[in-house]
Amino acid sequence: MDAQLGAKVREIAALASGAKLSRLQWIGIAVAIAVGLIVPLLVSDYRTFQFTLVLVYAMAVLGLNILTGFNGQFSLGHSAFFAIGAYTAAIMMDHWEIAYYWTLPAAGVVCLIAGFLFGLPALRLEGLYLALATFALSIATPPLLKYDHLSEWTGGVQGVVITKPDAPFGLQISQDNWLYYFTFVVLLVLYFCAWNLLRGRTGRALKAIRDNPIAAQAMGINTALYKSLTFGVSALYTGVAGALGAIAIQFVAPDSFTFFLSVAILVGMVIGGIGSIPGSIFGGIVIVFVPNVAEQISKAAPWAVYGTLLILCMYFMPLGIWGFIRMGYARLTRRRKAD
Amino acid sequence: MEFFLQQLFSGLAFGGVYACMALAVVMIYQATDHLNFAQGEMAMFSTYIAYTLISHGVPYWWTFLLAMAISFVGGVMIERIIVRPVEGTSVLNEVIVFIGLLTIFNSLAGWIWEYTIKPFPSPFPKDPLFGNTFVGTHDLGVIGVTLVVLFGVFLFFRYTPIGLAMRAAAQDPASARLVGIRVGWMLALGWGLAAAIGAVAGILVAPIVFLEPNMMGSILLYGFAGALLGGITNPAGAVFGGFAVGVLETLIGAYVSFIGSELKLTVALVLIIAVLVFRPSGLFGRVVVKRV
Amino acid sequence: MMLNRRNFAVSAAAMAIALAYGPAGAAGKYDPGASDTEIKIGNTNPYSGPASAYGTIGKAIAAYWKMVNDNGGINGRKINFISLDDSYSPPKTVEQTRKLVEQERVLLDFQPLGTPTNTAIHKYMNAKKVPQLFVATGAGKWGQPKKYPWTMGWQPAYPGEAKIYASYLLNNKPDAKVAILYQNDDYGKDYLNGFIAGLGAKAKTMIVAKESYETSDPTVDPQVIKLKASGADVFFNITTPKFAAQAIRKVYDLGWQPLHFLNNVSTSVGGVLKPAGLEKSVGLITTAYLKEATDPQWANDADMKAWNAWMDKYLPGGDKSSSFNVYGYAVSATMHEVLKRAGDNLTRANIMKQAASLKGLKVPLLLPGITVDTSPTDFYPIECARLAKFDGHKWQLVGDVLCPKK
Amino acid sequence: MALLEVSKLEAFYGQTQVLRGLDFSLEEGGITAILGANGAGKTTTLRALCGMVRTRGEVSFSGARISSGATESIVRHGIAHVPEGRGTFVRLTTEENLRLGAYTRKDPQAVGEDLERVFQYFPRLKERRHQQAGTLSGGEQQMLAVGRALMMRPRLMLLDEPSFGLAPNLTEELFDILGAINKERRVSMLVVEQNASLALAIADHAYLLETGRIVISGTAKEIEQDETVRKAYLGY
Repeated sequence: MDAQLGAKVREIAALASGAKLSRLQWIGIAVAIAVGLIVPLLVSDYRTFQFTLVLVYAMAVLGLNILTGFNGQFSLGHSAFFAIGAYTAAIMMDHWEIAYYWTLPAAGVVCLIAGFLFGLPALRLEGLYLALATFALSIATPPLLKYDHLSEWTGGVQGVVITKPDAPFGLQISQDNWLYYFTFVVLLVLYFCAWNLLRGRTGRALKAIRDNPIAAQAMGINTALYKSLTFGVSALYTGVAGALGAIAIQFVAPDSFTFFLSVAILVGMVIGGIGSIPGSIFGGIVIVFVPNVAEQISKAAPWAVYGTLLILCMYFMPLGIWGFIRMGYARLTRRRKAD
Repeated sequence: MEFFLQQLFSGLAFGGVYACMALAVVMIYQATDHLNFAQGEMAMFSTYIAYTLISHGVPYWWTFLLAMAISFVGGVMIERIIVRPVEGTSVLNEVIVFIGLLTIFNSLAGWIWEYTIKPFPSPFPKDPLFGNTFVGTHDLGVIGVTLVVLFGVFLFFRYTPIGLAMRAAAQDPASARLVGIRVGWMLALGWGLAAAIGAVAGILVAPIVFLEPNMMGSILLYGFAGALLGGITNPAGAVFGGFAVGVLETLIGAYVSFIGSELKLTVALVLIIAVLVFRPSGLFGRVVVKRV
Repeated sequence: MMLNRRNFAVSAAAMAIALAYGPAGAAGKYDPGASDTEIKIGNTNPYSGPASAYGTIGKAIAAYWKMVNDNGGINGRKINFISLDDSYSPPKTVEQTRKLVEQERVLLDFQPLGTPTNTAIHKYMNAKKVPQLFVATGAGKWGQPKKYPWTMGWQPAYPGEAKIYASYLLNNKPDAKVAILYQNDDYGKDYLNGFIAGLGAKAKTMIVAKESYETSDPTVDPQVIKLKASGADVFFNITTPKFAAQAIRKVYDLGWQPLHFLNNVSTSVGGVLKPAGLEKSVGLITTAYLKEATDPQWANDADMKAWNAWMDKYLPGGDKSSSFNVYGYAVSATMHEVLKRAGDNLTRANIMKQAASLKGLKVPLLLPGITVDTSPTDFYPIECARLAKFDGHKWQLVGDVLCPKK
Repeated sequence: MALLEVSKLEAFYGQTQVLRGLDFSLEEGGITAILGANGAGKTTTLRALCGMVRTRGEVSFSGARISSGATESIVRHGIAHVPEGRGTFVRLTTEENLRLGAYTRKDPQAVGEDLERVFQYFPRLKERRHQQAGTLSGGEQQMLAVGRALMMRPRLMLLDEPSFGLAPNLTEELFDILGAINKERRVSMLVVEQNASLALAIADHAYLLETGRIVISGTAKEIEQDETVRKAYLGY
């Protein structure tokens, strides 16, 4: 036991040193940003809109990833935080006519608090029980949104229709392009924050909690606080995604935030790559495009195709798309060295 | 009083359904140490197989047994062919495969049998027993069959070497191998048994909620809740949990007026979670003391 | 797919003639999605997910256009029907509809299904000025020509139907005590509010209990028990097929014998009443505007024969007892007529103009006396219905055509 | 002919090679000890024999080739492994744990007798027969592990650090029982121990392992006399 604990501590300490980016990674990031900036110029408004959704879901997946990948907790309730973010934005824009960009920090803060509060009791729950608790959260969300006494704000069963923002400063670009760039910048900021958070002290603490809670406690990490906070931060990311999603779709309604949204975010995370920040972009792509591919293959039974695709992904890419890419790269370089 | 009894029995009747599903959940948990999200859809598919057999003139109880047998074989095959490649990779990978199975079965059933609801026969008399208005005979039948299945499961796990081996294989595969247990086959067997029990649940549920591809969706969820409430390691606890969820949900809806039907599910779930916070292994789950 | 050679030859010949004589000369006016040879029609339907039961309608509509194409199309143009899956999820509907409008460039969006899903694209379709025609929902909000000139419903609106029941009660049973079961979404609320409005001042005293359910509930039994306990003698059942069947059965099993109104959404004999038990359904009252395929009284009806032949040929194995297949056929026939009347002027504006000037149109499979009527200020194509009572075998039509008071 | 014959046994964890070609054999009815420092590969040797790690080389047991078989097939030849960490099924009762040991046997009556015999060896287990095994103390779990192995009626027992975590008097008692079992039932044993003097006291043969290789082998007496062993492992 002592030996194991020692190894763990050493491993945690080693994490601190490996936090610098290699040149290759810098190039990768630069290319990714460049591609992200150019894409809307090359494709139609409709495609741009789809890519905006990809970014939105990538953000939500990142949120879940912070929780699952770095803290070992998993949640079936992220549709609830997505919904809270979306409704925060919709109510602010519709009732108080507040500009859309102010709704993001508001949605973030509301979700941070909601997530933190939910995280407190969830602390005592592990594994399956946490799954049940979060699952209950996502099941309870649509009826709560419809609840009569809240309907003055939520629009009840009808939902809230909102208006898409125009590009500011008289920029001559379409609403879709503007929203894409706006989302893109928000995503970059959030990615940067996540990366900073996870590679620093906090990240080490989170990983320590995930890998060995007892050792982490012995090292003086306040496990309870960190776990609840992680829940909050995770909810924050998902909530901001929800707000952006609402603005892009221009409509929020209880039917948009069912349990299936939670499942989609979970699927996106696992197939994108658990615990990987770049993987969440692939998660967003999976969420938006895989159902469309399934539908194109068979209109008679699209879900059958969808399910088959999921299972095949797990067979051939057990570490997710990002893990697959990394493994492929590692194999390539090893071969080159051997030559 | 009449109102209360009607609500209570209605809750118990559905509780019986949840209990049966909870039992299948516990079964597969005992055998594989996992929750299978596709369990409900598998049960639904089994019920469609039973439906097809009945419409081809196979007598009811033969259908019942045949559907169980077919489901057993199907469950074993699914584990051996589809689930096996991801076993031991990570829990979440398996969850994704389960979700995949869920969507496949749901979609295939809709494709083969269409989505319109279909009546499914009950083996029990149509008229309520003794002309009472509290509880239908089928509902009583459900409760009865659930208890019989529970008893069977109990005997199987407690008194047969293979039942013991299945529990061992689920808990600690490495040690199980060391005493000569073929762990892979135990998992497959667990899937087969769970599929067969699921078939029973589906066949019992279908006359109440009607047969359609989505019929097991919410029932499985209540089944999970019941199983966790009662203790996922304890079949009898799970059955109790299933009944408790049914009654709790019904009575909350009936008596707490500001909650009403709108939020009864929410409140029931919150209560369950509250219980779990204070009793993390469920009401009747065994607390495992781990010595380090 | 078996291809009947003779039919193929006939339709090929028809196509050749159409190509030779059809649109030539009158060089058509076209918006995106229309051309000399083709009309592109878009649609969204839930083919996956928990609402996939409704996908039957989309499949029926596709089968209808296939028949139209086999018979030479409309004014010599083939219909290219593009139906996409939205899983009944509003965000997906927005995405798919934008694909239809911006990428596929359809002329119009026909019969997109669902209230929340249509609400999500309502504003968009009107901003883009693309017809959102004959939407597959009975919500009351689709007939606002001033605010939303590009959107139109088709079936009788839910509030209107509820008003018919309300006025029936006021006339025949003014001292009724009413219990209501409704689905907790905008479909259920539309019925509920229409009913309350129809009762007017008496609503407060007449409605003694109301209960809602969520579509995720496995059963509505507890709600029915509660409603019975209220002592009501009238039961207004606002539920979708599965829950309707449960409620009908539970009402009977409880020994409750109210005057039972069943909303039109769930009147399918094969899809609701048979599962619930025909003997338990005796005495149900509903409104009807479509013929019921399993009803023997239409056995020799020409439209019904045509429908049966169409089912056999284009939806082999399809469920003839499902009212969705009747519905899909009838609504497509309405669209068919509009496109026919639009002639070679296939602009979006002209389509809306044609759709808004249907007078006394007799669409196949509508009940005798029910017609489609629209005008530039009236975007509710079908408003009237007939009361029908279930006699244990079929819906017996009762009385005349009823229209809700405006 | 020896009961267990091992030649050129190599074992790997992932890419890392842990055993680098072991050759040894074990006589029927004998007790052989494997000594060595932490990380020398002692536990891995036992695991390799049972097919629990990736291996290369030949292992034959009573004339049959058992290398490359699956764990559950290997143990069915009559090899009982008492693993490191004891391998208790914590959610099962003591008795259920013991009965699992006899899982592969087809003679229910004899199993019942053997159960009683194990209870004779370890009366503490009888007191706790219906208790959840996870609630037993470390020493009791160690007894349970040995008892479970006995239930198989093995011809060979592989014991991984049986003294781990036990109080000295308990350890002595356990080793007395092991010795008795060896004499009474002619069960061969392969014992891995940190506590070399203890192991050498009951063993008749011993091997010293260093970084995956056998560096010294011989009878227990010879090994006990060996200079290096004495300095490094016996501490005098």
